[in-house]
Amino acid sequence: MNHLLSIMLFTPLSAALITILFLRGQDEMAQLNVKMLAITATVATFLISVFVFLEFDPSSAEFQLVEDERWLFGLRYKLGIDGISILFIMLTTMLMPVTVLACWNVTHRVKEYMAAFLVLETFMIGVFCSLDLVLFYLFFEAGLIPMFLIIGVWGGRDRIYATFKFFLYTLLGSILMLIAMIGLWTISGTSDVTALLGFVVPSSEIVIAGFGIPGGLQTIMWIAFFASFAVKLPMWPVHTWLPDAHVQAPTGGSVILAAILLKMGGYGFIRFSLPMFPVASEILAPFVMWLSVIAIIYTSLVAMMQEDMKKLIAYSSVAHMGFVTLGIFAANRQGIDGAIFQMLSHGFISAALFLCVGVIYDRMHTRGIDDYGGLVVRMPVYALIFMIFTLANVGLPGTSGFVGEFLTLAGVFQYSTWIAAFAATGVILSAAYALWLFRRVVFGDLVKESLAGISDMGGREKLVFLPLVVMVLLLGIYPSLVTDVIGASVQQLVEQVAESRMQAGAVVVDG
Amino acid sequence: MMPVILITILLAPLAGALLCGFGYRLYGERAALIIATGLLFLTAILSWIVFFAFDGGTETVRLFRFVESGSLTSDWSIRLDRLTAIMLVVVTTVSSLVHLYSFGYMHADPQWKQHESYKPRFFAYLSFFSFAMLALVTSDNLLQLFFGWEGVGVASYLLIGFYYRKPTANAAAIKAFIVNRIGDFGLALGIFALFMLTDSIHFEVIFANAPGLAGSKIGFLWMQLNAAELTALLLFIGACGKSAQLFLHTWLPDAMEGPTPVSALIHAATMVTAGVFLVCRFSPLFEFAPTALGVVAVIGAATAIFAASVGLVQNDIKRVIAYSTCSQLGYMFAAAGCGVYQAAMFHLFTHAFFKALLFLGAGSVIHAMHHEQDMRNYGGLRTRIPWTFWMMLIGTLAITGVGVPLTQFGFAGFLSKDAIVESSFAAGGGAGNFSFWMLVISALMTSFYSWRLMFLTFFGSARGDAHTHAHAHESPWTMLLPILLLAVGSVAAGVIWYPVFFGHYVQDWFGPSVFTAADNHVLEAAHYVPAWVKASPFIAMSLGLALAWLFYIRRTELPARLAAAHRPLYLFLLNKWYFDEIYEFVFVRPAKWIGRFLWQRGDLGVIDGVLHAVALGAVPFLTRLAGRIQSGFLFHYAFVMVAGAALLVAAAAILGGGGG
Amino acid sequence: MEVQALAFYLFALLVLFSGLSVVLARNPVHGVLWLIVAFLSAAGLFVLQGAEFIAMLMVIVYVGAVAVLFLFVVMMLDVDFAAFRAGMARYIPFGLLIGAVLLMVLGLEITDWKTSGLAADLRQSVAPAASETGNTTALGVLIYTDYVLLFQIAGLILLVAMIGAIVLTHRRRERVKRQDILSQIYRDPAKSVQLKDLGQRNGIGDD
Amino acid sequence: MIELEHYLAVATALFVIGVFGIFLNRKNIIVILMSIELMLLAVNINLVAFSVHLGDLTGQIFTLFILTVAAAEAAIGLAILVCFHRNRNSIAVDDVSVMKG
Amino acid sequence: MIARDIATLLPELILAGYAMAALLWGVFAGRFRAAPVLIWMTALVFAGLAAWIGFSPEGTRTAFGGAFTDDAFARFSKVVILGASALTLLISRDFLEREKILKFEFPLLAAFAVLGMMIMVSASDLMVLYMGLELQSLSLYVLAAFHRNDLRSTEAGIKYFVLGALSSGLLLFGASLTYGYSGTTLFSGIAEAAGGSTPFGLLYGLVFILVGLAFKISAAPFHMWVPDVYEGAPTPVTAFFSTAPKIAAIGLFARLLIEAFAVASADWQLILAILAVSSMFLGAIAAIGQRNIKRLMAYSSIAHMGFALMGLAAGTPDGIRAMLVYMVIYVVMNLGTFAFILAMRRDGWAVTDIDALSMYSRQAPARALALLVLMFSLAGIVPMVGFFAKFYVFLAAVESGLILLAIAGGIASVIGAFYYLRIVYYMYFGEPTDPLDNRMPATGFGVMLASAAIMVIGAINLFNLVEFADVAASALFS
Repeated sequence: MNHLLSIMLFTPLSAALITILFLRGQDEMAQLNVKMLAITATVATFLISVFVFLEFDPSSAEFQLVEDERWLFGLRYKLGIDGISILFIMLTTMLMPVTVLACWNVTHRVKEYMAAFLVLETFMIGVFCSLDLVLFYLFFEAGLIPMFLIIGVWGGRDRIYATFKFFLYTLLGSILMLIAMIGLWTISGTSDVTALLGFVVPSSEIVIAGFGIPGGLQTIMWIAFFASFAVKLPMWPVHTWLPDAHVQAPTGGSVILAAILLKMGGYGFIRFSLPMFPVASEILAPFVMWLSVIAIIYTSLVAMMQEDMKKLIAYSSVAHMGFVTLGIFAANRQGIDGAIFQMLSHGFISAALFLCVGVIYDRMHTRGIDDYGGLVVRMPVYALIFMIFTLANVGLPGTSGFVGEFLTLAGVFQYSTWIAAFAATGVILSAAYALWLFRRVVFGDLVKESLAGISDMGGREKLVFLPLVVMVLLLGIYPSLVTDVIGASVQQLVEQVAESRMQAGAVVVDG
Repeated sequence: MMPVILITILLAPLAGALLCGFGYRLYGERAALIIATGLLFLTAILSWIVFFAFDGGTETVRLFRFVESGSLTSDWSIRLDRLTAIMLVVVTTVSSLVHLYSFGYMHADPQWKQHESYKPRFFAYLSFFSFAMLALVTSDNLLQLFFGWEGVGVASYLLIGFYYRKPTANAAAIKAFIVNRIGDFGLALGIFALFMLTDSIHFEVIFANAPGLAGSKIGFLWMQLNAAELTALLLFIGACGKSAQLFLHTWLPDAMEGPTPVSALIHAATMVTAGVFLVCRFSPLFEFAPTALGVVAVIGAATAIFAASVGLVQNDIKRVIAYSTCSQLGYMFAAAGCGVYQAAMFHLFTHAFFKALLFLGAGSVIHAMHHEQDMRNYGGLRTRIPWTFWMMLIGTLAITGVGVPLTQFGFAGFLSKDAIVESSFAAGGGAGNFSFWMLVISALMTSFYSWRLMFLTFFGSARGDAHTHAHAHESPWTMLLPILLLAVGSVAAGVIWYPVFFGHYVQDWFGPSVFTAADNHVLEAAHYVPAWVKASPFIAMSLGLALAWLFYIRRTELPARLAAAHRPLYLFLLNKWYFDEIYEFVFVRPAKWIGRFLWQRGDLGVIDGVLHAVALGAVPFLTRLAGRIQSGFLFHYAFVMVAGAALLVAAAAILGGGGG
Repeated sequence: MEVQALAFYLFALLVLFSGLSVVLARNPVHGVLWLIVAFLSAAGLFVLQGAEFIAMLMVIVYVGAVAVLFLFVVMMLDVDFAAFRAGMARYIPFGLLIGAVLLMVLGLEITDWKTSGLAADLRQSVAPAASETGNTTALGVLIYTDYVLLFQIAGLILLVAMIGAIVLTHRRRERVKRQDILSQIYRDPAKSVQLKDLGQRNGIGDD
Repeated sequence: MIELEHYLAVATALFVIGVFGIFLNRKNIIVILMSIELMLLAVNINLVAFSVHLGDLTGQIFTLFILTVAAAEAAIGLAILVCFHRNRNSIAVDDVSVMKG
Repeated sequence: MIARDIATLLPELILAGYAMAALLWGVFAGRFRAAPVLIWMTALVFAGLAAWIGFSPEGTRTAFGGAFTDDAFARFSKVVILGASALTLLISRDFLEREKILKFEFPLLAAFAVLGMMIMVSASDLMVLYMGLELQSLSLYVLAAFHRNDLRSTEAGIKYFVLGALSSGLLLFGASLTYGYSGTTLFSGIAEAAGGSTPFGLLYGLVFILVGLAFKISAAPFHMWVPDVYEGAPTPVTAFFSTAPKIAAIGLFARLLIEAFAVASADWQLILAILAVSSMFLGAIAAIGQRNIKRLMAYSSIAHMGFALMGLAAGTPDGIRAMLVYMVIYVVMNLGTFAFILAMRRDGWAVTDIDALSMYSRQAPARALALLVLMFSLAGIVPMVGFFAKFYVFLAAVESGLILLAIAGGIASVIGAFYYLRIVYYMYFGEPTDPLDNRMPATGFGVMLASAAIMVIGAINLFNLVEFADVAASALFS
């Protein structure tokens, strides 16, 4: 048994501890030390994850590199990866150095800042590789603490409101999940995710206070899990924390929030809701679907009216996440492939968009769309990069944004044409708000006095965007990079779900 | 050999785009432009080679895997058949000529400041567009087609908005993209439907399944529809968007905000014809969807007449040509809708030449007039820019369809347009007859506005700024040469290729690339329509010419009088049937209003309102309540305790075990 | 029997009435006096039941010590009775409601009182027949044997009460002379008196 | 012999009076302390009654200790009260309300 | 016979003997001189006893005819009580000294209170229960009013005393009914007498006893004294209140319910559930408005007791185990937090305003971080140990079918998270104000850091606490 995953998991945490315990001072040298340590640690983590990736055998749907130790209360410290989780881990480890690099010019309490990010990285990786219910919950929820601090300490003007909203909102959602997890553990006798994937939660109808609940226990637990993941994702109508959090968070915080934290919700749906409660997922799929459709259209329309760049992108994130839930609950190969792809792609794109905002925010200290205009005149490189990601956000073929949406919708169409038709309108609306944003910020003539001296991106900034550009285009042109890795696992998932639904159906017929 | 050539054709423009767009800092602007143009000429030459060497079969070159998700698989690949070959020629020829033309046209553009280097960007966009267009036409599956489809859309977006300082250009670019997206929405749904029905997005598989689709139903939204009809219609929505057919046409005239070479390349010759190409490509499907075909024909014919009618009164030289494009595209769809895809392709082919010619000619005029585009400020330019005049004349002759009636001899437009008119008559039925009459009337209008353009521009006396007129000069050879070459095509293309597109070699020539159902005999029937039918376009053309001559040479005060007399009609036409206004009123403004409403009332009002009511209202209220109960007075405390005890005792007495 | 019943009702009514008076008395001194009455009547009830020792205790400890302590404190604190407000009207409805609920619920229990069938077997310290041993003796035996633990704890409780009372109320007053016996005993006469020679018209202070 | 229930009724009534005395009284704290004594008295009546009824001395022993504790309680209660009076110069119930919320 | 009884009671006897000896010494040595020594001595004695009890042989022994039990459960509780008390004394010294109330009676009263608690957790007889409770309570009444020249302190004393006496009265009333029904005061006897049913006598007895005990553990709606007393009492006393007595009371609670009233478990489950829910919500909601950190901790303790009651309500060995684990973790967290609160001073004056913490992270990053950890732990946020405490309780509740209770607990914990976060908010995001004094005594700092460290490191295996709690809990059910 090797401990590769643990090593990867705890590398950033160790770096954070070193930062907190041993690095002293506030002067420039000390700050540089902190930053160097942070970038070294994140890059090292990335390299380890590459190593993990190489060790990983994509042709098998099994969990690999499993580590299993006893833990508290009969819980287990169990780690492992399959085709679905490895890519999320890669996404995380890849974006962390980018984020750190993007935050190079932070000068306010650098030590704590970097430490918070490093701790956060450990938690994020943990979410994607833990194979124990409570261990998952631990990582899932623990990320709130560093994020709470990141928004609260380094955030914008209304950071307090935003960070409290973010924290409590998310916490409330997850508490219900926790109780459902406990219930799941109680009835199944195991908290091991691999074992639970084979466990059938009873789905016979139960009656509470005169109301029959189809899907019974599954439905109830599904709803509890849903509460958590939906808030995290976020789905309409529990999305309102996101715009606030994004707007107030510092650039790095927004990047991580959008790129990775949101993905935990989707990952949770794929890892827990769908396989463990297949019948409930089927029963409630229309509900999720309609919520997602509403999310797509609603938030796209709202995004169109935003005056704040980050808010606009935040709303667009909600809309894009709508596709993820659609794909997942379509529960067919294309849908889930598409959802995963969409999540990964959105990870890169939203990260890049927030970084784009960060670039000009650093210069002008405003996020108002109307405070800009005609940037292309003085910032051609920036304009190009922003353009690439805007188009990727729009879902232009050839960029990663397209593949996810396309596969998702292809999957959803098989589920319901109504949903697909409505969801597809989101593609039109996204073009509207994204291009509108781009036009107002970048195009036009540079007439504003304040912008006259604005300078184009420097070397560091270009370096930050480089991997993102590469990934967005690479995934757009050669998406098999992703689909090959997730293929086996998704296929197994789809088959499993279909089978359990069939069995449940058979039971109903028999009864 | 063929695969290498094909790959080169496909990738050379991309290489050109990248080398030009990113490399110009290394080796200078001029070198970059030459590289891009050179590569495009290379593809053009190779395309002609392919065009002539192609033997009619279907070849496919697979490059590498694109997407694989369960049964949804596709490759990056190049499919070569007759349709592709035709499109290759059209695209690369026009594109390479436009590249060349741009050397002159984009030189010292007044939109830009001295030090700004905009040309490499322009050329890169052009090359990128060519690449996307080629990817579209060479695709062997729907996904790659969609890639190209949207790729050309984005290239068009970039090029329309090329003058990024101009707010109108930006608005037009966004409009183009979004309207196209609406079309793409339909196309995408079509793709999904086809995938769901046939479990594949490969053309071959879909075509093989088409007869089956015709016999099956699919539940779509609230309807149970014939699968073939539905998918065909959805694809046609996509085609409408790209080809600016009625209801989705509004972007095309606005797209004239882009530099004129762009209009020539994208908004006349190539991209807008992608819709026609799509319908022809999917002829195996459309052939099993008679209703859909009818819709195609009706929409095509309606567009033809609508656009022509608007074109009658426009004053911007490019807009006139744009509406003309729109109208001509309507012809093509009408042809396809009548089941004569070959005629549609024919017109597509010839139209590419003469419409590009007209645009480039117009560009030359604009160039000469220092970017003045209003025809009311032209006049008498015949002598100042004679080359341009003559070339434009050829273009006008081609588009209006001048030729010898009842023979197969004439300018390119004559042959292809007549083919369409005849086909529509031959198709008969409601859609066919409607098309026929609409198209004939459109021919009249086409003639009128085309000649109006000629007369206003080149004849009469100089109007507008005298200074501009004084400095009007002939364009450089880089601009004239492409015009010249296109003029040759406009003159000869029809005559040369009539036999293969519409004549007796049709079946051999198109081979399997265009499918014609066993009961579809329109093409043969078209050859035997009555003579009056065959002559009708010519008559219409003559009438139009005469009217134009009357209005703009003979009695120049007539148009104004007429406009004053029928002011509502005039305004109706001038304002393009108020489509923009209606859309603004029906879609754009409500969308904005709803967006604001959802944001302010929905998100901030209701959702956050509820949250705040709980988090900032109910909880603090309870907190205050708890604080009030915690009054500090002992008797209250004791009271609460005793009350609690009493309640618990009561609860236990009522609910608890008791008894026993 | 008659007498017993009469005595019971007398004491019972008296205990309740005096209890009520304690609560309602406007003057706390009266309250304390009523409390004493209540204790005495309760003692009467105990005697009636044959619990003489408890009855005695009631009189000696409660009346003699506790009640007097109350009285003492009431007097000591010199409370201004006139200032007290009797504003209980607002809460009386609630209070009565709660009281009614309590009484009703408890009434259930009283009217339906049951003692466990096993209670007789479970008794820890069966009362000896009155003829055998007196109530006081029996209790005394039990306290020092079976319940010595409680007895000791009771001692500790009283100790704590003592410590508490002292730590809270004992004050070392300033400017008050306190007798220090040790220093009185160990007083050295030699150091107590100092003889000084005084010149004429000289004060002591010059020295 | 008087029935057990009679004693219980007296005790219960006295107990309720005591309880009322605590929360209906808005006069002074000493009355509250006395109410507490009443409650304990009620408990004692209960216990003695049970003790006699069962023929078991435990109840009386319990009473004994309750009496002891009550005395100690009274001492401490009064001591605290005296302290409070020194600080506040009042023993009105209304005045024991510096802390609230 | 008596020798064995004494042997069983030896720790208690030693503590009593020590207390009385110390009293004598203190009186002679002088009030203020003896105090510092006695604080250390008492803490040492506590620690020594804790170690002794902790390592004493396993098994169950009873004394005095079954009225006093020494089993694993009692030993577990005693160790925690003694340990917590010892630490409380240690962190209190500095505060008492600065407030000039460092009298030798303080450790003595604490010792008597602890003695009472030890008797409580061992009591298996209603009378012993009552006497132990009163020994503890009387000591605590005095401690609450210990700062006798302070109006708030004496007011706290009065409130605590009056309401405490009321609750004792209710408890005694219940005890009398129980005795009347079963003819005995021994827990085992009560259980036997009940014999499968709960007639009104026993039921009311149970309810009134529950009410009395609920007061001691400050469960709503019998919590009314808590905020005022916590605020008014000298801070060391508050720290003491919030730790050891709670364990004693809830230990007593558990033993009583399991050993005496197991038959009526359906009834008390209901009541405990009501108490738990109301405590959790009241604690969470009322704390939000607080600006005084001591009041805040008061409401926090109310909420925490709600969670502990949830474990108790489960009524299973798992539930008791969860409750014990919860209590221990709660005590450790509270000790750390109070170690900090005790050191909160500005210009030498003790302050309890939360605002005073504004931007504290700037001034003392290490302490701020430790407090942050403690706050998140108190809020029950992963990965702090506080979460596992809640988790375990939820687990027990769900296992015994109290799912709605668990859900209510979850929601309450989210509401509650808000006010803990608010402290973090002041420390990390607030506007700078007058800074607090930087001084913090070494013992306090040590306790705080250790507590915070335990909150983080404990996530690994909780220091095998669960196994100990398991032994303790199963002792109750044997």
